Amino acid sequence: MEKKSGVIVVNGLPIVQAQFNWSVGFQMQNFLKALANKKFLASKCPECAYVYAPPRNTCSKCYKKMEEKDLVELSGKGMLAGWTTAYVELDGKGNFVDLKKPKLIAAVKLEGANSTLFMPLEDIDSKKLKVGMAVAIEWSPETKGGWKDIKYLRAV
Amino acid sequence: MFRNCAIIGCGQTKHTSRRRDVSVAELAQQAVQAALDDAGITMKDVGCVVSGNMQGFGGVAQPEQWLGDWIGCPGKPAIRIATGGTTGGSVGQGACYTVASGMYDVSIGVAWEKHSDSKEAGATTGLMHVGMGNLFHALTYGLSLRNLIATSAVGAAAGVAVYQAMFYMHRSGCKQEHLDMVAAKARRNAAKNQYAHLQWPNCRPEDIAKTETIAWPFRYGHVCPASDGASCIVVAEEKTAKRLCKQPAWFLGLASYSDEENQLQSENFGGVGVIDPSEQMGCRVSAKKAYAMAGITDPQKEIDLAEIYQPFPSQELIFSERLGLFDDGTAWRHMEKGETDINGRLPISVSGGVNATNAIGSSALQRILEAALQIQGKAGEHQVPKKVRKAVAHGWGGVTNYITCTVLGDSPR
Amino acid sequence: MAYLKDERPETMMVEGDWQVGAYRWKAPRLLEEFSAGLKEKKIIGSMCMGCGKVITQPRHLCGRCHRRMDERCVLSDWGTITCFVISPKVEKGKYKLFGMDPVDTGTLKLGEILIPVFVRFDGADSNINCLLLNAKPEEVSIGMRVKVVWAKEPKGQMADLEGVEPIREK
Amino acid sequence: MEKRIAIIGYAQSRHQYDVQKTREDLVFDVAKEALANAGILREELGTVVTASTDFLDGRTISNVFLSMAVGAFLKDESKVEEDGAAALQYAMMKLMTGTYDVALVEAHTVGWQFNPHQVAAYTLDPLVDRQIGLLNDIAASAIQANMYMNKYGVSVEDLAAVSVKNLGNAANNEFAARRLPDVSVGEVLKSKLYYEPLRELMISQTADGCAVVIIASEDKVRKLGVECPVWIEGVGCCQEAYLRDRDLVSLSGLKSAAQSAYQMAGITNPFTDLDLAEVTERFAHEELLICEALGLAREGRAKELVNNGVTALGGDLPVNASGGALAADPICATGLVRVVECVRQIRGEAGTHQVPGVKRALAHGQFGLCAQKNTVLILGGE
Repeated sequence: MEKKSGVIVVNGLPIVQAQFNWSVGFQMQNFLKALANKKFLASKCPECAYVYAPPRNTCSKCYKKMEEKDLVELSGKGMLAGWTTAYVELDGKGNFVDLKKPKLIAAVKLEGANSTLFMPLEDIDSKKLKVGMAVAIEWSPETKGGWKDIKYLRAV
Repeated sequence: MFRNCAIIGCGQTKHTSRRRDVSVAELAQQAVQAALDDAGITMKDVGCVVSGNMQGFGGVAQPEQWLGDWIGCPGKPAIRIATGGTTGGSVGQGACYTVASGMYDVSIGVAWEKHSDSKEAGATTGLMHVGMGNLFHALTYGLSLRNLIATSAVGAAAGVAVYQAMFYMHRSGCKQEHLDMVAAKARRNAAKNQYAHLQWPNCRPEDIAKTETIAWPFRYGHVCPASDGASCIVVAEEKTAKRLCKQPAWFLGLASYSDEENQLQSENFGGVGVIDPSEQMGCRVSAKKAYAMAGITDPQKEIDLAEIYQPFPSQELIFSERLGLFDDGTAWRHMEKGETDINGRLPISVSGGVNATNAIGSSALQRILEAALQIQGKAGEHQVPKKVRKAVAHGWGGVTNYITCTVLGDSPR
Repeated sequence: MAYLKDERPETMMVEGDWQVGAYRWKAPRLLEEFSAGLKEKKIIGSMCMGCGKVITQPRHLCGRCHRRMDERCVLSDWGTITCFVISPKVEKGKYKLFGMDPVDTGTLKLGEILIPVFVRFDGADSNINCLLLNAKPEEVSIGMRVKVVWAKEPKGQMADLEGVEPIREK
Repeated sequence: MEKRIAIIGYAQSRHQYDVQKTREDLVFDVAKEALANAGILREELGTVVTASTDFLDGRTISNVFLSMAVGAFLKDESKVEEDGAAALQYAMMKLMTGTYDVALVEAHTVGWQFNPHQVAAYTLDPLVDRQIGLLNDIAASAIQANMYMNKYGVSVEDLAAVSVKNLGNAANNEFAARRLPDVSVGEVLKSKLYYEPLRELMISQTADGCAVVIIASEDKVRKLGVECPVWIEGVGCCQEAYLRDRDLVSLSGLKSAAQSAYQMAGITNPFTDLDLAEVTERFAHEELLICEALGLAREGRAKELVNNGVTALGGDLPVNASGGALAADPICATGLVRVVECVRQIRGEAGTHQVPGVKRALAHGQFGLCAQKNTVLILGGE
């Protein structure tokens, strides 16, 4: 039998995908529901006072449990800790797509929180960005209790 | 040098088909906290975290990077081990090796699975992904769809195990009613285990026999559930273990040997050189090595209890033989006589086993955990009446070729 | 060990996906050889020159000897059933594949009973799975001798091996 | 260390994107070569540890069809879903228990199969960052790079200089995928911009690759009469908190991993005690962060190492003489490739990129967004 060399490429069927629905747990549920009222919740560890935004039920520094009573409301204002301008984005299927209009992604420390959040940043010239700049959450016109309620961050 | 180490704390969550009250991170955390509380230590005392699950089922790649914050990873050495069905067993052994090597004094091994996070029942797409490359490959060469559906879909969840059961029944003379007996035993035992999923107090083989046949010889009553749950063990070196725990469960021997793929296919749709998937050479070798390490010469006499990974009842029979607990082809006779019951001579899967509770990534760790509980005398309602000195915990996975075998004892090596 | 159960009511869910269909793989040309053989009504296997095992469908390395299996050989189209499963009667909606019902597409007939078998073809050290044709469920047994049922006009594809049927005394 | 472990054999594939080999062949060839390099038979192996991940390999239980290719038939085997360096550490622990005396460590990734940056996006917190849908490893690292540059006044040219050094080094390394001997800072800064300031040539080159290392316990090394064993003198690993709750600008996890490795190896001044370092820098700025965390430079000063040629091929302490991950990044294998490169240097088998007189080298592997998990190994010759 003659042996051929090389390999063949096997492509997947694009229609096949695995779908998931992740339970969020009670702290995240409180958080997501509060977004409907334009409130941004965080949780403060009763032991070490580290403030997690969004809230969670366990402190990763001292492993103390955090309950509803440990929820704190943040002002929705914050400080820019870092940023990047995205010229491409992933399409969810593993391809980088060039963006016609570059997007800004901000790392923000919300007032009163220790965690850094990664959010879209809009309405600002990327050349004017500075570490420590004040930013605030711009809410969607309609808030329904989900991540979409936060439209983006804007400069104050 | 193998430094003596032991399980000093065990934690597991309640297993059900939907743990919607918690996120997967919180689920894993519950088990870790329970284990730490059981051992009487805090996260500060833990030197190393070994974790694992099957990531395709939860839809999060490398989940320990995110939920590590819940299970104690930050600032610590953390190893993620995942070997399919044996994940839990490999995690348990990993936790043992980290301590036995002298690198760390206390380690935790944690494994979890949250099937309900997947939209499909039993996370079928994730599971199919084992051979999806092969399947798409074969389809381009005109694989007969009739053949494909007949061989894989007809078996449904039982697909891989049904052929194995047929091979076993043919060579041992075991009948379908014996499978009913094993399944009934698992559900009966599970009713005594508050953490188990499919509980059926006083379940009789006749009850199982009334359920519909899905593919002969399997009935619905034989099949394991898909559970949400997590389990965790705390492993400590000798001095710490003796200080913290009245009766630690010592690691005596461990092995995880691999045979050739057992289920018809290798990568890219090639054949495999295993005719009989119930032969399980990997299990024979693992058992042999683990017993040798534990100084066990006659497992039939020296092993007091076995926790076997048996998603399907036939596997409890097959693996109890391959683990050397019974002569080949005789396990069902011993089971028939009640020797493997909770109060029998050699109790097997008294927790109800995987047949009653199957959170895949965590299942094999649960076997180790349950064996440890029996040695520690802490199993509660399903504690066996006799003193357990040496117990063997088994894990099974891959394309039916991976085995983990762990021997625990009531005194150090 | 503390008993933990659902401590709180169900919480909401958020969604996401994993695009498993967007992956691609590379495969050797072994199935090509195998299918080409089927066109000539030949079952091709690969032989390990270390341990002498013959594997079909062909595979290109032997794990036992940790060496390549470059030799090919042709197997007999007679074989032995090593294992079988009898399906319940085919119903609608039971065996969906990629969202399609094989009963609707005509792949399976309503009410038919399928008998998938493992066959060890003479000369091989491995099983092939296929359907047992022209046989009643009650007459199937392990160890039964069978021969290949070829497609009427083999096209050089996997489906050319339609299945096996019992060898009957003439 | 109670029981000494040495590397006795190694092999790596020629890393490149879209290599014309199946995954099985890729692994088999390298495993076979490593066994030959160690001068042992498969039968002498005690245990096998592999490293790969299901999401990268496009298979659930990604190791399941590879056990035969890697030589694990009827062997003790396990798989870590980590970088290869972590697999080496796990295998080493197995040997330290005395249960086995020879281990084979294998790591591979076929980056061609699916965009690894998309896989990195799948590792995000599914409840928060994956819902927001902005991040992936490049975006997160770009933010990290910006923070670092702002904090310490590092310019984008300083980052480009890292790429120039590593890609230039890679030109001498036949195994590397991206080999650009005469690339200039200007060219790096003209390459395609992904996320400001990270450009194509500052982002690691995704590759298909495999690396295998064979290790043995001291007794076995003596018994086999290995000519030039490379001893693992120190090892350390550490995971950091998730992206949101860590200081991105200093790699505290790597510092802690390096500390334990240095302590184990008895290193007090890494700059003078080490002759060479091979680090996994997925992005140009990471090499600077890594050098600082390893204690080779003060915080924010690592750019001086590059600009003054200290870490260049002929410098006092060459870093990534092989070209590093910027030149070839077969994700899971990258850390193990670093180990292989260190071994080649110590044994004097590195060919055209050989650094003279390497006695002690450091290999670093990382996994996760912005180097969340780090493994550090100190390797030394006889």
